[in-house]
Amino acid sequence: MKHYSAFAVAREALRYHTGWERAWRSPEPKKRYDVIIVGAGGHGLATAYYLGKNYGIQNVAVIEKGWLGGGNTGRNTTIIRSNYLQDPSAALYEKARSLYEDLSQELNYNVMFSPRGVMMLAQTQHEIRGYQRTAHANALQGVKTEWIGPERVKELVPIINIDGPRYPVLGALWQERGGTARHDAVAWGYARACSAMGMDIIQQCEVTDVRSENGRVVGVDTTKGAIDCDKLGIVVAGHSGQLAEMAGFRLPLEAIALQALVSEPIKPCMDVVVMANTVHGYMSQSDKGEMVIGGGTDGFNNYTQRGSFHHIEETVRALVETFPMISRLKMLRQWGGIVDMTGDRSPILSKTPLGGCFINCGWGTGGFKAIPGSGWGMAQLMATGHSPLTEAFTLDRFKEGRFIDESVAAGVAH
Amino acid sequence: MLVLTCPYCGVEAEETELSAGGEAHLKRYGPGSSDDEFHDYLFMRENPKGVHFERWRHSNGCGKWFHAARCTQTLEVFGTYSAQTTEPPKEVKNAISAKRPGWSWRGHS
Amino acid sequence: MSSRLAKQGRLIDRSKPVTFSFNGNSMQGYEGDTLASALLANDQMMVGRSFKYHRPRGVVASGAEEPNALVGLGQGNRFEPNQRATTTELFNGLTAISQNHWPSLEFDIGSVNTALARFLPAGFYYKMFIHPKPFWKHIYEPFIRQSAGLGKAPDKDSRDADTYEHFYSFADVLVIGGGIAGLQSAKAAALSGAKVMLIEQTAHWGGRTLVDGGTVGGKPVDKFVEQLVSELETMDNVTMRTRCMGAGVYDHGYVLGYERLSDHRPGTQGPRHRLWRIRAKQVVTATGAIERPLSFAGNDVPGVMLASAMRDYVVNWGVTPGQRVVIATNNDDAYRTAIALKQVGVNVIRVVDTRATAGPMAEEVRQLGVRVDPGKAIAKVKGGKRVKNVQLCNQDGIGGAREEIECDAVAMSGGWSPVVHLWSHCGGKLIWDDANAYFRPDPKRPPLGANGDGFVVAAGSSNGHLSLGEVIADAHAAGKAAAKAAGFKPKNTRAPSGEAAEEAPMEAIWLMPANAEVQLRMKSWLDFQNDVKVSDVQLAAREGYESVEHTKRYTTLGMATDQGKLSNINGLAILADSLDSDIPKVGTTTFRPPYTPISLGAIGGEARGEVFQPIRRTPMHDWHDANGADWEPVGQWRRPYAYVRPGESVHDAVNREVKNTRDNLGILDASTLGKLIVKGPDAGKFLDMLYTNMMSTLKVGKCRYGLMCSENGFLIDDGVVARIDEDTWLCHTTTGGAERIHAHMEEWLQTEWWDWKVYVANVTEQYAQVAVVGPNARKVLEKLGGMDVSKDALPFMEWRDGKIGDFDCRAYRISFSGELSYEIAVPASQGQAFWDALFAAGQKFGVMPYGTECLHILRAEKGFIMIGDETDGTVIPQDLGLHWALSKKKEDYLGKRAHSRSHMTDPDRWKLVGLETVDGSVIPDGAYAVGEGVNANGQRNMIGRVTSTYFSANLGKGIAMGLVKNGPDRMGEIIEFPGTDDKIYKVKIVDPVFFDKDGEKQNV
Amino acid sequence: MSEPISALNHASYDGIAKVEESGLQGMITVRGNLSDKVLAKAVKDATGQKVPGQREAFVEGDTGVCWMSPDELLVLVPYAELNAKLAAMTDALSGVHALAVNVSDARAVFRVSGNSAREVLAKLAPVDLSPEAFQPGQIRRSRLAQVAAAFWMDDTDTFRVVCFRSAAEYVFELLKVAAQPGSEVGVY
Repeated sequence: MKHYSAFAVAREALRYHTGWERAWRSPEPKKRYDVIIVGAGGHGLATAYYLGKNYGIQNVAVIEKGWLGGGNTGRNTTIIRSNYLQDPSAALYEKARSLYEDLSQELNYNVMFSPRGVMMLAQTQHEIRGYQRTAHANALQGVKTEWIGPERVKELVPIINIDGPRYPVLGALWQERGGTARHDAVAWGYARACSAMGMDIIQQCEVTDVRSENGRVVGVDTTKGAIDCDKLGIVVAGHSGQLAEMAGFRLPLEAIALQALVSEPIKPCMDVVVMANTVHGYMSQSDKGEMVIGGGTDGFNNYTQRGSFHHIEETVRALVETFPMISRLKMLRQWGGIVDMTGDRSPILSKTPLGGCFINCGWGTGGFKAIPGSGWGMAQLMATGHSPLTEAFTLDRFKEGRFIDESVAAGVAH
Repeated sequence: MLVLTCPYCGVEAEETELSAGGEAHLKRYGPGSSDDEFHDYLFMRENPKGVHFERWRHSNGCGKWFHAARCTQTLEVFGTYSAQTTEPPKEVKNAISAKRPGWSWRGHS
Repeated sequence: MSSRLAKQGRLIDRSKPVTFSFNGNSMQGYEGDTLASALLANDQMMVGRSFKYHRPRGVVASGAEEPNALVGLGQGNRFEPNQRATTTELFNGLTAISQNHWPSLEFDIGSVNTALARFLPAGFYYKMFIHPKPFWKHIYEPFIRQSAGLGKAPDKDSRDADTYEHFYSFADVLVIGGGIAGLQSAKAAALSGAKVMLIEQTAHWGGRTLVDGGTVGGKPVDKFVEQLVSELETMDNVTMRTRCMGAGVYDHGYVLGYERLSDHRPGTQGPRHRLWRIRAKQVVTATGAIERPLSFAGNDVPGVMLASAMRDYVVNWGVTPGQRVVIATNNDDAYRTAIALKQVGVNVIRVVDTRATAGPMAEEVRQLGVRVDPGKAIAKVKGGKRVKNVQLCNQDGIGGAREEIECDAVAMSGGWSPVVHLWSHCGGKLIWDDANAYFRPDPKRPPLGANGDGFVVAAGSSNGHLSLGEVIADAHAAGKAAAKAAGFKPKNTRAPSGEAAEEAPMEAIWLMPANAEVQLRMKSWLDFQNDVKVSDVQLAAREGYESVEHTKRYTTLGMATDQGKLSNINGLAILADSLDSDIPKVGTTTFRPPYTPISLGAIGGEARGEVFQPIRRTPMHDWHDANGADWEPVGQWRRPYAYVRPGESVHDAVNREVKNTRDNLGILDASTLGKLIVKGPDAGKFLDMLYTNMMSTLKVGKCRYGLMCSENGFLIDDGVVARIDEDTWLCHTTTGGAERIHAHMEEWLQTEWWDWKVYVANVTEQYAQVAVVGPNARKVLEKLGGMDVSKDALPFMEWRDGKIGDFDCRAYRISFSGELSYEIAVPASQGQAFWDALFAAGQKFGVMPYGTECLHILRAEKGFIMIGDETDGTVIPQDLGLHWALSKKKEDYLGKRAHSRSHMTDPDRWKLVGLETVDGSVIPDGAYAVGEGVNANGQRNMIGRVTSTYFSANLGKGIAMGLVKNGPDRMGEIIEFPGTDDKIYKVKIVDPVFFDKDGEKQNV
Repeated sequence: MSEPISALNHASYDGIAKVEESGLQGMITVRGNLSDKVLAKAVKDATGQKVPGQREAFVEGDTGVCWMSPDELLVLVPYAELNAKLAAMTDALSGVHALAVNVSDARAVFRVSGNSAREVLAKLAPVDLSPEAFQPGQIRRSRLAQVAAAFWMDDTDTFRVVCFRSAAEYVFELLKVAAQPGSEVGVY
């Protein structure tokens, strides 16, 4: 793998950038791998990467139906934070956030992690109590967050209207080291690093069946032929149910649309990520200058990657009310993604009824921020059979009534 | 932005008058049921790519719950019908069969 | 130089000069000008800077596809960044500033990036700024962030001076685009009797046909259009709107129309934008086509323009972008520009046509004295802020042996692309047309509507028909087809025949010259705004970013404010070529709404300020407001948190209210509590299923506190239920619960137990309800007179109908405070009068109103739980010691089965206890109790948490409730709660009832 | 008994349409089997009207009856006669499974009138309000922006709008914005 650096760019510039090699190879599948990961999104690629890096398992294929990073990894609002309430969530997301801190150096690929700070506004007494609760929990979980008052909110976000007529801003939960990253680059960086370890990333290859013998997975059938494996990881947000069915089990999931939009780019005016959960909207400014805006999910089962416009309306009016100066900005583009929702809105990272087969799904609206932590935990689970990061997120928790509910402290899962 | 015809008040209601209520025709399991039955009743949804039977409430309207048969991939609506039934009526099933030959759901087709 | 011509300009009114300013310079234009045409008339060739390299940029197009001429428009509360000059109608006093430069448009420090361009190829930032790590955080990242953006941000404190609105509209056939195709489609559809709506994004009907000419039905096309418009205007079933863009097509025939009402006359009465929410049975997209640029070195220099745009400026606005013009083309259409220019006396120096033999129109142009060079190409345009000269070469070469020609403008035409955006938004698919080198709608795969059939029909050039005759015929057929699909019988009419000059086939040319060497490719722009060049797409392909989405994202091709309207097809072609693949195989990126950007204000509509969201008000709302209420939002309601007197803090007020209610008399507006009537022969059975305890056995005249769980076992609501008569119950819910619980009841009645005879009605707002609380509660009611409220006549947990004073009321003897307490419900229309009467009568008993915080403290002193405090969606009744409210007799109720799951019967669940600090201080809200050590993830082990914590003025110390592991078995133990204030709170586990443990105060 | 006061006490506004809070209106929610003869007689006795069919509204002044759902009616009576009418209805319905309850004070009622009245409503409700689609004699339950509402037409230029009392101020403000001068749409 050719090392990326300013020097390398300068050297290549002199020869008109003719010397750059492929970021990842484009191999044909081998007959057999130790591990097959289905799904070359951020989570799948990160799982493969940490299998290789932490456990030396490098005979790995990552199989992708479309193009790598082409699912929700490439269509989210790029927020990274770990100010979750419940212990298992806080552990997982903080692991991810801390890995993001060094990810560019680790992968030698600039994922542009920008720890500009994430702020969750409290606009009711109930939210104040919820976020103070989160701040207390975070302190014990090793997650650095703090409760800040409205003056500090205004100082950090000069464009905010803290005394709107409907919901004045009463304070906020502030995570200084939360922020954003370049979503595509996360997938690309992991893919390049996986490929450099000798792993095969096989794009345009659809899994058509999962093969098993005596209750254990032995391989998959694909549009590029049959491939054998010892272990199989299914990491295909939006299509998990279909893959699970091939593997002979069912998942407690529903697929629904989540929408987002960006404004036209303007000069920097908002240096942090702001989430306003009472009014259902959140906003940050991208490195291109676009205001990146997200809101709630649609209500019905949907596989179209198109949402209903009234959700965009609800989000936009909330943000215009919160940041009145954006009223004359224009929406440049809106889009939707399909997210898997579980019964408690928390993900599933788990063994499955099929031996050797593991599942990572149900990230709902908040998967991007978890990518490195999820990959780390899944790799540990798949390599050793146990991971403290994933142990609460098992498939059987719904049967036991053991939920991981983040909505309790006025929090949301974005 | 869907439009569904409320079978109770006859209005072609757009989505903002409606509330989605998830999968229809669930059988309730109460005390005495097994853990698996109860788990499946609460959490295990069909989540199909294709024909879906689902519940809606005309909440900004007549307030009634009704059922819809809808394709989750094209959003085509095959029909709406009363919520006071444990299975889709024949005309709805026929409408689906006409559009999705070979379709079946829990033994219905 | 660009200048105003002495003649021409069908859209401007030369008798009405208009004054405007650009970067502070006063300029003149005419009514009917766009800002772009007026700038060109004033020789303002350079109008902005590009995004990445800060290259000088000039007007390149004449409509919605413009990527370069973006300005900051207006001032103060009407300032708007990134407005396209080409679609901005000129008005007197317009002020515009150019974008993305510092300190000025002419001298821009950022243009150093141009010099460094070679070092800043596509995706350079993924490869740089990685080491050393601290530099990223402190230097690189802040710098990149500060270099971001295009237009100036509005002032942080600006408040939009305008208003916006929505409008719901319904049509059988919606026709989008008011060019000749749209007009003809609308007519064909309307003749069937269908209700037709026709919308056009510009201020004018007729589209570009009026520039290009031709005849329809033997008439000159302008006469034809004029007649067509007036015909449509007289049809009752046709609605026509100009300045109304089809912004997006959504599922089930939903279309957004973006109408700009006052952008061309700011400050006039009424809304600025109106967002139409149109529901159409069928949609005809007659959205035209957009000309493609050609990719040659220097194609981004100001003065290089689309050939069609150049002719628009001449014909529509009487402006020529140059005096000496070179035209480069791969098709016949660009010859129209040569003719238009020649007709107004502009010197067309040369037409270079990539085709080996030029078509019939070349001959016409030659007749006008213009030299036409077939097989030739532009190797390079030279010039910085405006075109100085061009170097010509052979098309089939690498760009050698150049001929240099001086000129000041270049017109380019790479062929046309149908505008397929609206067709594609909702899933319409495209097919590649090799002959014309464009994607057009695939009529076999249209977007599907609610009935599963296609609901969009493309018409005219947006359907791939580029000649006038075909456009008219196709549009006519499309209008008829749409009417038919909408359920109407189209009239059996034929399209009029249209005729225009015959054209030879175009040639697909994606790079000029065909084998341009790398130095040229690095200067051949694809995306003008985002600075993406041919070499960038080639680099992306080489590095493995092979999918069209990868290439887009890696290079930012097509991600600018024009969303690739000019660049996408050219970029795709370069990518396909680099991959040795075909364009249709490479595919397109996804078309997403809106077609061009629409204001966030318009999306929000009327919902701003006071009507941002509903505020629900009780009948006594105004009184509270006038008497110091510190408001707390509770759902959509607002309730007084406390009534603050002059000189008091909120905290002081709460303590005063708490003391006074226990010592004298407090009154609380409890009108927001939900009140649901449940009636019918099966009502008792129904309530037994809904509540965890038994409601069917409640006697008429009595009240019972009840709990409700979800089917998943968690507490969702609580409240007092009163039995009104044999088959009628009245259920109180929490403030937030009225609508939710009403819906919950209806859901079970309608979808599960539909054969049960029960009716429910929500009567919450019929009543104003006042809690009269404290030792003097009975006295004040007795002073008002009326019903007997004595201990014997109205015992605890009973209710009576009657009169208090003059007021018809229902009085409940219930208490959420442990005090002697009544809740009195009167008709809402008399709520304020009743409150006034109570307040007046209560004066001698020390009456004070109290708010929600006092309510909370009083209940916490008594150990009563509060839904939303002690519960959070994860708490079951067993956690709260509420076993007494879980009926053992009932076989079933909602939540019962759930409670038997293993985690819910786990003895280690955290349970409710009282908590008090050893030093009397108040435990911080939300604090957790810690146990020994850390868990496997390194987190401190937690053993409990605070659910409610207050200062009790009555007890003079902090009191709290919380959930603690094995808590009820650990009475008297001291546990630790670390605060976020770095203090460790030592807390004793105690009984949750802190005050009047024997309940003597309410039992009087 | 003190003087009852409606939600906004006859507030009014003049824009492209006239918006008035119409004061107190007696209203009874009736739930039951709408094809039941006993119920039909009770409705007839209270209002002089027959039971309306799906989405029909038979209203004259402050008396009438509106179809709300397959098992719900809204009976309108003069406010002063409410108690007597409700008592009579309750009495008449005592033998059947039905519910009649006073909701007069739980609601607010507005009149929106003038040439642009249809357009004012069409800015706020996702309903086809063209004359071809909506006429006097019909009722529509829907929403006005963010709250539930029902409306019918008294004549070709006049709507009566019913919403929850607590939302009266919001609805009044909404109608004012929608009726602001210069905002005529010009389609109805």
